[in-house]
Amino acid sequence: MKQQAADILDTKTLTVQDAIDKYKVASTKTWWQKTGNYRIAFLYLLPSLLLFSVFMFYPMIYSLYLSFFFTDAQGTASAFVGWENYTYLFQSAAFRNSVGVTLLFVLYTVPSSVIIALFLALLANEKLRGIGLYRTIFASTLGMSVAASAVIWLFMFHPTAGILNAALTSINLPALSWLQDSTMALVSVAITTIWMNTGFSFLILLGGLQNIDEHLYESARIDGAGYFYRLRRITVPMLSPTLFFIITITFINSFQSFGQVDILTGGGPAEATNLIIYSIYKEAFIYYQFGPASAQAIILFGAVLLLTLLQFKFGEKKVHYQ
Amino acid sequence: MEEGSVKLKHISKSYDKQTFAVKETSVDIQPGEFFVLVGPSGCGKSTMLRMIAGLEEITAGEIYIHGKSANDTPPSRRRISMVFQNYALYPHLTVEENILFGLKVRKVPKKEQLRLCLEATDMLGMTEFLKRKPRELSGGQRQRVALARAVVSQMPICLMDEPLSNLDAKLRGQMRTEIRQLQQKLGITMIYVTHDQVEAMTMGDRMMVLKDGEVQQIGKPLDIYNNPANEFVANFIGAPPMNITEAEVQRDGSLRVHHNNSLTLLPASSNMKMHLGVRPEHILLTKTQETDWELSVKISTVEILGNETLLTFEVGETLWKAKIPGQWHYEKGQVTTIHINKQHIHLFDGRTGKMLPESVGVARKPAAVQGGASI
Amino acid sequence: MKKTLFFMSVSLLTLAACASNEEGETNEAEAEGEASAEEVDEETNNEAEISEEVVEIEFWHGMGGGLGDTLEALVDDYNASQEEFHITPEYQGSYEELLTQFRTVGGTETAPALVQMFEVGTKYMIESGYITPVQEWIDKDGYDVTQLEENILSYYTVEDELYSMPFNSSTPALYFNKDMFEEAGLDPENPPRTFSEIKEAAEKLTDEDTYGFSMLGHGWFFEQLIATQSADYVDQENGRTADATEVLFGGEEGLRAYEWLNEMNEAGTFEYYGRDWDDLRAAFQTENVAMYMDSSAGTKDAINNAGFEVGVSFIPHADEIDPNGVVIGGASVWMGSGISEEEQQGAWEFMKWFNQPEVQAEWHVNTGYFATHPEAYNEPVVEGEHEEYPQLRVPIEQLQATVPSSATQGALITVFPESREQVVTSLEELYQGTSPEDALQMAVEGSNRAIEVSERASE
Amino acid sequence: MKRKMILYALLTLAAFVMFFPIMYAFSVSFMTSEDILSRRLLPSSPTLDNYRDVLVSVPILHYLMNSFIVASTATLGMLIVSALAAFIFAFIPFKGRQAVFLLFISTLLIPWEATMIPNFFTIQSLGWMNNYLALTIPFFALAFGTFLLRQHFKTVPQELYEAAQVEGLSNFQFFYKVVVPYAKTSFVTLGIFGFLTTWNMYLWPLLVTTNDTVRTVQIGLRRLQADEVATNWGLVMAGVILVIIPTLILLAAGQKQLQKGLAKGAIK
Repeated sequence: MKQQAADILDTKTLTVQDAIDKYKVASTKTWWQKTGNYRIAFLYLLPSLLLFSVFMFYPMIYSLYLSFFFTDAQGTASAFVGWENYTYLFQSAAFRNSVGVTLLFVLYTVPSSVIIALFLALLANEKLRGIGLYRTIFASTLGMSVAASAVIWLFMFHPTAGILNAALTSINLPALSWLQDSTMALVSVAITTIWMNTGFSFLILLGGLQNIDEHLYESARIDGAGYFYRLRRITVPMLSPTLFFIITITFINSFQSFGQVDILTGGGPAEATNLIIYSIYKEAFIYYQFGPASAQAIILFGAVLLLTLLQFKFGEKKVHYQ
Repeated sequence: MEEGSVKLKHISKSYDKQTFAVKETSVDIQPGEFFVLVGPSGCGKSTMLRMIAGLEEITAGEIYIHGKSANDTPPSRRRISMVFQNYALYPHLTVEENILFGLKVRKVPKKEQLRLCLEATDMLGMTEFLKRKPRELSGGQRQRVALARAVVSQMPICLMDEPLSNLDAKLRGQMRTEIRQLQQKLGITMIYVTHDQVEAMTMGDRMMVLKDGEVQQIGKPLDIYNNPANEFVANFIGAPPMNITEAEVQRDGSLRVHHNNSLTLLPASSNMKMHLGVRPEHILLTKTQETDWELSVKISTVEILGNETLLTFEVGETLWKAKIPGQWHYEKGQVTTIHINKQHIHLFDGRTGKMLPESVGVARKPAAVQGGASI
Repeated sequence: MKKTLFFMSVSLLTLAACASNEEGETNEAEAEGEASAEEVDEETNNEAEISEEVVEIEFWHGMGGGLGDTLEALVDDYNASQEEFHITPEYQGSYEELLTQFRTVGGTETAPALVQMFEVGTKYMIESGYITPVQEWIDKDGYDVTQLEENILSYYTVEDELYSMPFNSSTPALYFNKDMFEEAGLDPENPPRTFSEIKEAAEKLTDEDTYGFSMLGHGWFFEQLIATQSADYVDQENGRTADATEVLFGGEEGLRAYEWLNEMNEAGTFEYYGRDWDDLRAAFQTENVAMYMDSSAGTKDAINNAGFEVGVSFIPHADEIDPNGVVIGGASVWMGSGISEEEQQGAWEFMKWFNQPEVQAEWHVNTGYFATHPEAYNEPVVEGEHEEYPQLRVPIEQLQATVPSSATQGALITVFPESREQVVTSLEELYQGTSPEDALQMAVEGSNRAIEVSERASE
Repeated sequence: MKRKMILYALLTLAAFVMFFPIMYAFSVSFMTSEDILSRRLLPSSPTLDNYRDVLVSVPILHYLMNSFIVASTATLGMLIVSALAAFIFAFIPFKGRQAVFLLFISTLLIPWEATMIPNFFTIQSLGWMNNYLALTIPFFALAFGTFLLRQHFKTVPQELYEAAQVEGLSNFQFFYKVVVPYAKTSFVTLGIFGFLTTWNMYLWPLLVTTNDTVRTVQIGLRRLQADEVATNWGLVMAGVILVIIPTLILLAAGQKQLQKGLAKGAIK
């Protein structure tokens, strides 16, 4: 017995490669058996892959292809123009405007959406009677379609019949051109978007808050930490994965806001709300210029991809996972 | 056929092709044997169990189950059952459904299923809980369900991965006995993973001590206890662990521990580095006929446990522990003399940690005490 | 919350059920009149069961709201009037979406036999190859097309061939608040006509909460301001002799319009209410705007909804040039190609039926669109209506006074939708402070680029 | 006590602001056009005319039915397809799995509008115009759903998977006998979410339908707005209320589930 132990200790210098060379047993599994996982993975992923290929990847590739062409009235690529669609875009003031507007829109909507939702979630996380009702109300916009929401706001923004201007004039403030003034229009669309986003963000943040261990607060309270100290030192760090998720999703959604722009402003006035996504839609479905539209779509995809990657690279570092 | 046997031949496992998770292990486990894999966490014992179960691929080497090569046999065809550390009960199924889950998959006839289920739950005293969901059970009850599931499967080999680690100490003691009895009653081969040396000592027919993926020693619990192959095993098996101190080798081959009396042991060459080990229960406070070596030490702590007293004292740089029957009152800092029988001294090679085979029993020269004095 | 919502929904659904029952009863009682689309479907099925010979004809349209209802009622009338054909109206969204829809299904099985198309889609439709010019059926059938309103026909006639059948035609007109005119000391019976007259009147009408004049953010109105100056929108005789190569609205005529709007905007007598028809109308109704330009189709609504006397007049024109009239707007109905002769026959029959004076009289009265058949105006129902709403006559007079020319015939360009967008955007820039020259130039460049791209794409 | 008062005040204020547009739309839907023009907050004499008119002018019940069919089918399909993919990402390791997963996630970044043109052609060439297929199939594969379910599946203890292997379950048996029941809540969550999203689709249904047979309720809403003649806001709001009520009820009923399930998916 002791002898055996000694033998084993003598093999101290054995490397993995040595062990494999010396004792590796040729597998009797057939190729078919070895690829079992691949096959099952392929089988299970097939529906998704197929659908993604047909409805996501193929269109993107097709868009890429179209972006080097002009298209005729039937929408088929008819004249190869090389990089012209791209160079034209970069020279075009309208496109630069769209980019600027989009960035501004993201800036308007993302932080405020998240902050408002966080505020509501903090409020609704208190243990009070009837809190369920408040939660349902705060979450309600998740159940609102873009079409319905935008139509309601469209009417509220109505220059003369709208309730917002009625409220303003009733307290002797001048009526606003919510959707007709260049600077105001983007703000108005942003308000609508924030309102629409709130329900979803609120629900997720509330869920995140409820997952935070109650003991953390108890021990902080014993230490005498005040509400805002706890908020800063416990809630926000513990909520950071949820916040990160919400920021990413809101960010992507913000880039893709379409319905509310279509219904509220149609990209106007003076292209002040012509977000890239809307500009793509107009170029493609109103002007029927699929080439330039596709070029914009490709640029948008690239930009969102880049920004999201950057966000993951820099944002995720600050995230505190449990 | 060797139904119920497991044979490992030069088994190695590496996840990254650089380091071993399990290194070159060979062992024969006999049918009906209770075999324990023991070692500290990360030593590769679970990996080995999972290789036996077929849940991990084997990097090199061969495995034979029931006498047949099983390297490529999927878990379900190895005719084994397995009990997991967290019991792996399906939370959405009742106790009964959990127990019968495997049988249903194997399309065992309904009547047979019920019979086996009742038999198993009867054996484990779980019959009244059949309709409950796992979350309505206590830890011990869940453990029993997991056992029952293994029992009904009627597999000749049962693998257990730290099944008792989530239970409290008292329950653990009870379950140890039950599992052991169950295994003997069913006559199945049991391969049992634990980090708890007490379980290993009390339950196993044989055990394998592992460290860093390498086998340290294989053998019957008492053999290993009495003849640990190296310092690690000596230290790991037994509680409190064996006291080990560096010993100075004098020119004449005798040993000295921290300016204390030297001890003549032969043969030992003067250029050798040596470690000396003695189990706590082999330290006596009074000189007897048996004892033939004494050391003067300073008490640092006294723990009176009722039926025995744990003394800690400084021996050179290291702290030794002694387990003395009865209740003893000492002051901290008090100097006293301890007595040891040389037969109980283990010597280890200071470089490799290997036990020096001749250390015990060979150099048993009577009362080879030189110089020094008692208190 | 749940309870409230539940209650709300239950009450609404019950209500819904009641409402449709009620409707069902009235329908049975009256045997005709407005039927809900569901009932149309039922009818379709029933008829299909009764006789296999009924030819099913799809009719795509872009009329939402009340107009859609009127249109469907009209189609029901036709279906009830004969047994050979059955027209199914299908709403396809706005005109733009309708065009998109048709573009993509054109030439396929899903394509409809009849499709309504707004005037700026005309050029596209002609070139698409997915339509049969109605001229073919006019010739085949010996239909006397000259009986229809000439000024409407002219828009849809290219190289002496009529491509589509006039359907809902309108022109813009000037609408003004007579009460405010009186308060401001203006003569409501003698409204301003020229740019400068409007400007002066607007000044007088403007006060704290009222602006003198406004114009919708829609290219159509600008086009009228050009046309009435007898200027073409694009070259090649407004694109009617050959494919247009560049726009011409950037000349002095266009600049006059831009400057005129700019002056009023700077003087604070003009307010922009955006691109939504409804916003501007509401501003007029609530007396925030005293004068504005609107489609003749909205005349009756404007009068009915106003709490004051509404005056209607000809559109403004530049002082330097006598007015040449207006370009027709709205939409026409096209016949799809690649469908069976039988279906085309049915489509053609419907077109003929639709242009009968009696039908047109109903249509005109119910919608405010022009009657395509002048005799319709002599129908008693119309005369009664005109008696009640004398303002309805003004757009008709304006149309009939239009001087025929390439300018008032209207432009034909494929990229019209894009050009319109360019014009509206540049007008919005103008209202935000860009100089008229620069703003106009933007629209010209944008439109020319669009024409160039489309030209190169079709080479 | 004081703290409670402040909290209730804040909650009520926030609830008022959040819910105002919906309540206002509700109020307007009972107004006559005079009320609307005079910018009243509440109807002076509540009328049901608007609702009656909506039901008469647009086959809204038929649309509601279609929406229901479309949303349920799309949700069910999405659950199945996403669950299959999520199962692989959570349990079946293979070389390149991470890359495939990233590929899935990257589809989140593709703006739907940007792919609409080719998709439209695809639908057409498949002959799916005016067919429920066009309204449901493209939404079966959903990166968000896959991601959410994967996160949930990952909470299934690895030991259950191993126990199942030992007991001889095939992967598919493990999937439907263990994983699906285990992650039941996440299915409910995703189900509600999917239902809401597909119910609310707006532009796509308009593009792929040319008649009323399969059209959904959002188009009905669109149809209530007119261009060249005045919009009847009371009518439009009545339509809005009819359209949002089913989703609001669903949301109110499933809010708790949704909140728990979504939050779990948001955290790694």
